[in-house]
Amino acid sequence: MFPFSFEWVWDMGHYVFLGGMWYAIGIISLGLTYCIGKTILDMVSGKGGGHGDHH
Amino acid sequence: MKENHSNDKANKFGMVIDLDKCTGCGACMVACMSENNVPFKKDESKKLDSITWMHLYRLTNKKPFPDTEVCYLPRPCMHCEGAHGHPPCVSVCPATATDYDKKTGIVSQIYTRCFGCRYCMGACPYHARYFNWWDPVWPEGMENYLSPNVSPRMRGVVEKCSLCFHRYQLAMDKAYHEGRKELEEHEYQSSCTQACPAGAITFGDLNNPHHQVHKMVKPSKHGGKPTATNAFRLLERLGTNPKIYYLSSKEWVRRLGDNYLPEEKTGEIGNHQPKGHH
Amino acid sequence: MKIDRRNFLTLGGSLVAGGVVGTTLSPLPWKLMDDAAIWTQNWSWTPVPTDGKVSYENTVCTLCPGRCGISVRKVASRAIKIEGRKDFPVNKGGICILGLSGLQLLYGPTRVKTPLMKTGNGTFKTISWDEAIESVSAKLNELRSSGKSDSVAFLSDSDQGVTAGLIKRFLKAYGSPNFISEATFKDAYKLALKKMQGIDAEANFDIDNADYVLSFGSGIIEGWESPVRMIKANSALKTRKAKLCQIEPRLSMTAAKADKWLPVVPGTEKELALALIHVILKKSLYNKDFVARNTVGLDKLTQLTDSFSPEKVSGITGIKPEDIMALAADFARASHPIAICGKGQGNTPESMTQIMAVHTLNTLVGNINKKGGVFTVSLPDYVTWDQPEMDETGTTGNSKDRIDGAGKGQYKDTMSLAHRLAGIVNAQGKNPVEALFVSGSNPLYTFTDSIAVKKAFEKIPFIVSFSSFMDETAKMASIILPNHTNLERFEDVIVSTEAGKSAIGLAKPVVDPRFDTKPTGDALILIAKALEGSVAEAFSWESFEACLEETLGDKWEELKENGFLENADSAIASNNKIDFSALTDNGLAAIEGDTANFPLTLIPYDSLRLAHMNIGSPPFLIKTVEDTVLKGNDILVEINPKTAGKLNLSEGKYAKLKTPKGTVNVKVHLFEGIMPGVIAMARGLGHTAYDDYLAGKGVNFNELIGPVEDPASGLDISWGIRANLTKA
Amino acid sequence: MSASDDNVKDVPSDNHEEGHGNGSIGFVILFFVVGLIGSLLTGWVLFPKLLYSQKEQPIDFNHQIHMDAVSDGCESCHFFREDGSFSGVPTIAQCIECHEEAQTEDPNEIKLVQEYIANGEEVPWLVYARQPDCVFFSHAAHKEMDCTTCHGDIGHSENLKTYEENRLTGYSRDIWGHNIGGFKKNTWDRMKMDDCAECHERETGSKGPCFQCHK
Amino acid sequence: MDSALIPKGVKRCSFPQFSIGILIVGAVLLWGVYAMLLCWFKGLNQTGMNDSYGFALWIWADLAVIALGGGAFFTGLLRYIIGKDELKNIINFAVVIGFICYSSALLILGIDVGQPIRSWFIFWHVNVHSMLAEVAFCLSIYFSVLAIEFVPLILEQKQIDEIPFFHNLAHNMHEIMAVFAATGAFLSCFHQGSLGGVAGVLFGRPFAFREHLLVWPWTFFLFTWSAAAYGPCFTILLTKIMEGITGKKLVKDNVIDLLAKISGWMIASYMVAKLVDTWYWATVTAPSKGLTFMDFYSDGSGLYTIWIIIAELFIGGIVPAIILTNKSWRANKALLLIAIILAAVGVCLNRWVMVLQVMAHPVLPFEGWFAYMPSWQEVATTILPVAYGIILASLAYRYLPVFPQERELNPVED
Repeated sequence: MFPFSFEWVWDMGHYVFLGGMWYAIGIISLGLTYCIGKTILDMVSGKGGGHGDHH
Repeated sequence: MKENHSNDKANKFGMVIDLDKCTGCGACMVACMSENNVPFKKDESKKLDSITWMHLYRLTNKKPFPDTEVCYLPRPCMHCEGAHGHPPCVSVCPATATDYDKKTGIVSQIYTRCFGCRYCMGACPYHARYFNWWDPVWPEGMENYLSPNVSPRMRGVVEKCSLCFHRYQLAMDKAYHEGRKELEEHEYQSSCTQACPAGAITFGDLNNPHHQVHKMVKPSKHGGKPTATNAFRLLERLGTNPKIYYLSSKEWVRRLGDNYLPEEKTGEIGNHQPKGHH
Repeated sequence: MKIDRRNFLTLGGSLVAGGVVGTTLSPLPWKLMDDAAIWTQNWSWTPVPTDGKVSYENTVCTLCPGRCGISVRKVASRAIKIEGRKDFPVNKGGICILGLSGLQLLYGPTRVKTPLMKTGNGTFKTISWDEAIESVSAKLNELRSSGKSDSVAFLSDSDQGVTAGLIKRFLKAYGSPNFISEATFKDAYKLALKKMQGIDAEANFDIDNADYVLSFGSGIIEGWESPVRMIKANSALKTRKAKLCQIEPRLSMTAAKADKWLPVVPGTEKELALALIHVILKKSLYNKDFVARNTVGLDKLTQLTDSFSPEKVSGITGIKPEDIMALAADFARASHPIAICGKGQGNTPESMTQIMAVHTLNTLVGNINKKGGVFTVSLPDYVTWDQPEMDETGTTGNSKDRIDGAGKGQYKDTMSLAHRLAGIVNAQGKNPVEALFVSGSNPLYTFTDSIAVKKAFEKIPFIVSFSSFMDETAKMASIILPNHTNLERFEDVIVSTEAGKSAIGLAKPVVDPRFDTKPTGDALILIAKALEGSVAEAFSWESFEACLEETLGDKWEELKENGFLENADSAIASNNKIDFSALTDNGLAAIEGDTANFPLTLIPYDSLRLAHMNIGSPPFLIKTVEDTVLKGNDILVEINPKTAGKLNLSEGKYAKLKTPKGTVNVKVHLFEGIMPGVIAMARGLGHTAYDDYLAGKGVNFNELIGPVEDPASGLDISWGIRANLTKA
Repeated sequence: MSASDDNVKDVPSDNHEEGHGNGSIGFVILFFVVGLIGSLLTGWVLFPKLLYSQKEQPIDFNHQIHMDAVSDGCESCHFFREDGSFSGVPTIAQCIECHEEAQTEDPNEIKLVQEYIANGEEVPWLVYARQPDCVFFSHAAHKEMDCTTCHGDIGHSENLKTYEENRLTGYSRDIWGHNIGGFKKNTWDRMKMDDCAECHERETGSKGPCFQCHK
Repeated sequence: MDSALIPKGVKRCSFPQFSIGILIVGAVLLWGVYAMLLCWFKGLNQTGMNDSYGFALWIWADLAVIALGGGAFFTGLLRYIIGKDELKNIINFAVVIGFICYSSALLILGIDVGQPIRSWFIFWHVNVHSMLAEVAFCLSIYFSVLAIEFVPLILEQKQIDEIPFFHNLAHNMHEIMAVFAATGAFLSCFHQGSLGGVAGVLFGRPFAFREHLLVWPWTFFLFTWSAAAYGPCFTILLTKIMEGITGKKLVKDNVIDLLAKISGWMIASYMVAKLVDTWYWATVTAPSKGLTFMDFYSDGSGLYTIWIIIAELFIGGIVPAIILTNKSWRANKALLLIAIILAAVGVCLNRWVMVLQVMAHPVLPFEGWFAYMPSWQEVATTILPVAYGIILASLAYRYLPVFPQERELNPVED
């Protein structure tokens, strides 16, 4: 799973498979961080609070 | 994986089992159980949850009396090589609890790594893999005979024949101690081979032309298909490329070694390239 | 800042958040996750075998009469594996399934750990060896002083070796003629040699070098004679492309591996043998030179077999006349043909007619005391003690008749008739057995009509068992004086090997005794010493080991060192001629039951995967038993699909099996390899004693049959019984 | 986390500079830091103390004295058997060779002689380097190596350290290493599979097949 | 009693009525939990599995719920990536179903393995060549995507929505939902496929084995395609069931029709591929292993005979495909219902044969067909997710604005 775990080998299988995995995890974490971060910023800057429509 | 074990020569340990000699006496099964700390339960008559690394199949020609014939077939783990070292079970294991050792040709099973998903059992067409449905329990006192060379398994993991790999480890220990790096043919023999009263099992390095096993079946360079008459392997057509060879003088026995379409002749099929992927 | 609910939540939340972040950054969760996994890898209830120095100790396996050399692998003081000994002349490295399982017997839960005495309520209590010896000797003294020394009987599995010698000597000095040993087909063959040639010799079959083996139901690869040696011999046959013809009603493994299987109506093997003789004589296929020089009574033989034409015998045996003729020709024309008998593992005697016919076949082809033939051998006899001094009681006691009627009249050459024990005790009138000693034998399980045997044992007031295990007989004993197991004791054995050779082997302790047990020899010496008069004097040895050492003399050191001592060719080159006229036809040795009520014939079959003699199968053996033999606790009975069809029975279904001796519930297994009209059942199941891995599984075949005496020898030659199988 | 977010909702109404005042942000940070430090301390300091039980060796063995007395170094007592297996911790039979009778007044030696040698009992040594049952380690295959590479310089120690046993796994602490984070400075600081692999990969070009070290 | 929690403008049954329903299902849930604990503490000997049936009922249930839960990713894909805007009216429910299905799948896997405490080895010590590893990785990551998709719906709960932070968070999450949906679709394609790959790579099992394209056997693509095709049918089916239970119309017909149409064409195209695959397997792959097509359908017990492939391909495949692709037929309520039920059964049957028939078929010529009968513990633990799903779906429906069109379709008169 990690380059420092026992089974890790620097080969194509690992690049592709685990690359895909880390890519997905990365997108999801970035997305979540963005949402939470933006919400906090919105709150701090007082933009939030309204019951705006979000659909 | 880097496979260059410096200047080590690759062995390919395997067996040749002469079905004409095998008497079905069961000694190989028990030799294996007692060598490898295989547990037992009060009821072992449900054969599908009974752990027997070495299993004896009873084959019949299905002809009515008095033309009936019966033949026993001992079945250890086939230690398939597949194509380029990819046996059916190894590549499916998600947690790398089993691997194919290119130095010895042995398919391992690491009980402490296995977490019991049983995918390998589904992958093995020989039913050579067994699951520990129960905690192993020895009646009081009997744990005294357990061998320290093979660790007893816990409930919830898969186990199978290791070709008595610990015997290789111990033999290598001795060799190292004596400053050698190679083993003599007799130094590493599996427990079943050693016990078989009929001498039906021969064990050795299929890569070594001086070893009995090689002389008996003359494995081809490509895929290891036996070139000796009467020799066959189980389910060769699947491309599992097993290292257990069988000898039988009986056509019906040899034909039961693989699946054949009605019009196909025994032994003529099977030059397919071993299957396998990744 | 006020602590209101919202603040509390806010600050508490911050604290928790900090805690979560900190915990994630600490080793705690990760190490615990790892350790939890490691915990599952080292569950405390999964044993961890201790390591240590590895050593190998050689001994001889005495679990069956096969007597293989074994090498016990030890780690420190624990025995962890039994392997075959490569340089032992019997097995040459191979080992059988029972021998391999020996450690389960040694370390198993069925061991008798100390001397035990039966209490009033039928349970056992632990007693010391002193108390045990005291009780036994008190009883023996009492019987002896009241002039009933001959009411003591001793049942032993064997009459060879030092322990058997001590038993015989003990009875002699004590004053009882009743040394009873169990007979096998080899004892019957011995008797046949006595009758035909007037020699005291054992037969040794050199299958190893034969090129044509004609087997009348002998399970060559199923435990006949010495199992490993025979399996090796069978492999040698295959390598040499020698032929094996198997004659029996069921496709046994031997039949399956044979070059030819001739299914024969069970019980008609001797007619077939006589027909073969008929053909050989008629077609002059016999070895004229050998017959002229070594035999007498050829004319009588011709006369006897005259009526056994292939056509006639074909009707009895179910084998085609042309097959009989071809068989006779194949047999006679082979260069090293050998005919053998003794069904299955050969643990049951055969009729004199059958054995003599087989020996006649061997004689006609001139293959006596020749490579690949039958050797008549004298086994080494080193038990050459001086006769014990006898007091009056001893002399009187020995002059009495044996309770089993052996050794006199028509059975003067027969050593013992163990199967009669139950009948004698159960007969009306006074029970002649006041005390019974049982060593190496489990009659409650192994004797035919085991229900009657149990009834008889209940009537015997004093039973002493020397069993290492709590077997059926030990459970019935008044006192148990547990023997060491085979891996804890010395035991001398005599083994025959190929080409008529024999050897003495010595089993020796490879582990320290686990429990407070003693070798039977030691127990006997102690009992003798506690008895009055001449009995004690006859046992001057300090211990069994000392006795062995003295008896084996100059062989002792080498035996102890090497484990065996090979004799030279010990075949008897007797000048006595083989008298064919000894061979008579006693007619059909009938089996019990009428055909109207019992339309089927039930026969047993033997397998190496089930021990059926004095040792119960250890768990490893039971594990290898196929589910077509035992399923759960149910035994399966083999039946031909055709017969099953007529009886409306189907695979795996329950059925009721009835014989004149008893009725049991079984399951049905359809098997094409069994003759229609015949059904077969595995021997070795149906134990009521031993551990949960064996007790209560299946049915004991011996419960379903009774003894059938051979008129010529008196021995129990029962090989089956008539039976009925109905849908349950 | 949701609770701390709750706080954010107050911001628009309070709208103060970060810090004191009614000080909620400051308090939030303070509590967060307290939680953080508390859990860090728990994880790094308290946890290892709870995880391991402390056991004293039956006899405080002095390797240094023995090393001085023997001629063959470690192998004088920790030797290879003829079959190539490694004897490991000496048995009482080996001790008897020199200590049939006490040679000194040392209480440890007296204990050895009186409690163990006299009764023929093995000393229940606690083995720091004991690997779990699933591991096969061939000393013979590694005999070119220096003992200290894996075992450290125990050969010159004068006392036996306290044996620490992982309460959950039963392993000796030396397998995971003294550092709870698993960090190591020396080759002998840890004996986990990764440490074997590190050296194997360097020396043989491969971590090796599973069966090389497992049984 | 719980009116403060119920979304505005909709009517819900009384709290006691709701509680009784939940309690009844809860009892079933507890039964399942009990069986689950038995499996964990006593081990897998509690099951009817054996060494020939290493995969059994659970793994089928696992594959089946994942296939049925495929509606979530595919509807998400259609809604957020392809831009089928109407589907916003059913996407919430699709996400709830997906969440239930995937959490159930993970729970089942947690019970199914012999050493659950070590199951993290699948990640840490991963063998990247194993299809099961691919399944585990994508499954668990996709599950987190589903959770993320579920969160905004929860945040829109009346009381939670009051809190500005959550209101904003939900808003922000909606903003970038397309990113999550795309990631989810990517992950789903792989793990649905890998589940097919699990069977397809078994070259020792001629019944399961399929020829490969690069590293993927054909079953890889077939599984992904079939999950996308059949998953929406299950979403529709559950919507219909929900409508039946509540006695309300919850989603407008045009939405259902659109989803049904897409599903129909997907099934149709899948059937073409599946039939080609079956044909190739039966005439090329199997004979090369010495086996005829009928060898795979000759189970003496009658379970695995030719009917099963007819049921799977024709009754569960072609029939729904025909109905759903035909505008007037799918407009017929009864026919639509039949089609979606047959489709759900069809995909479950496909997963069944790809797990259980694989195990049942003897590969060694001297072995017979293997039989297996699940124990009650297996049945209970398989029903457990159903009970859990009913409870979660009920709670979601009661307290969350799952169906945006509900207010419009069922105006509440105050």
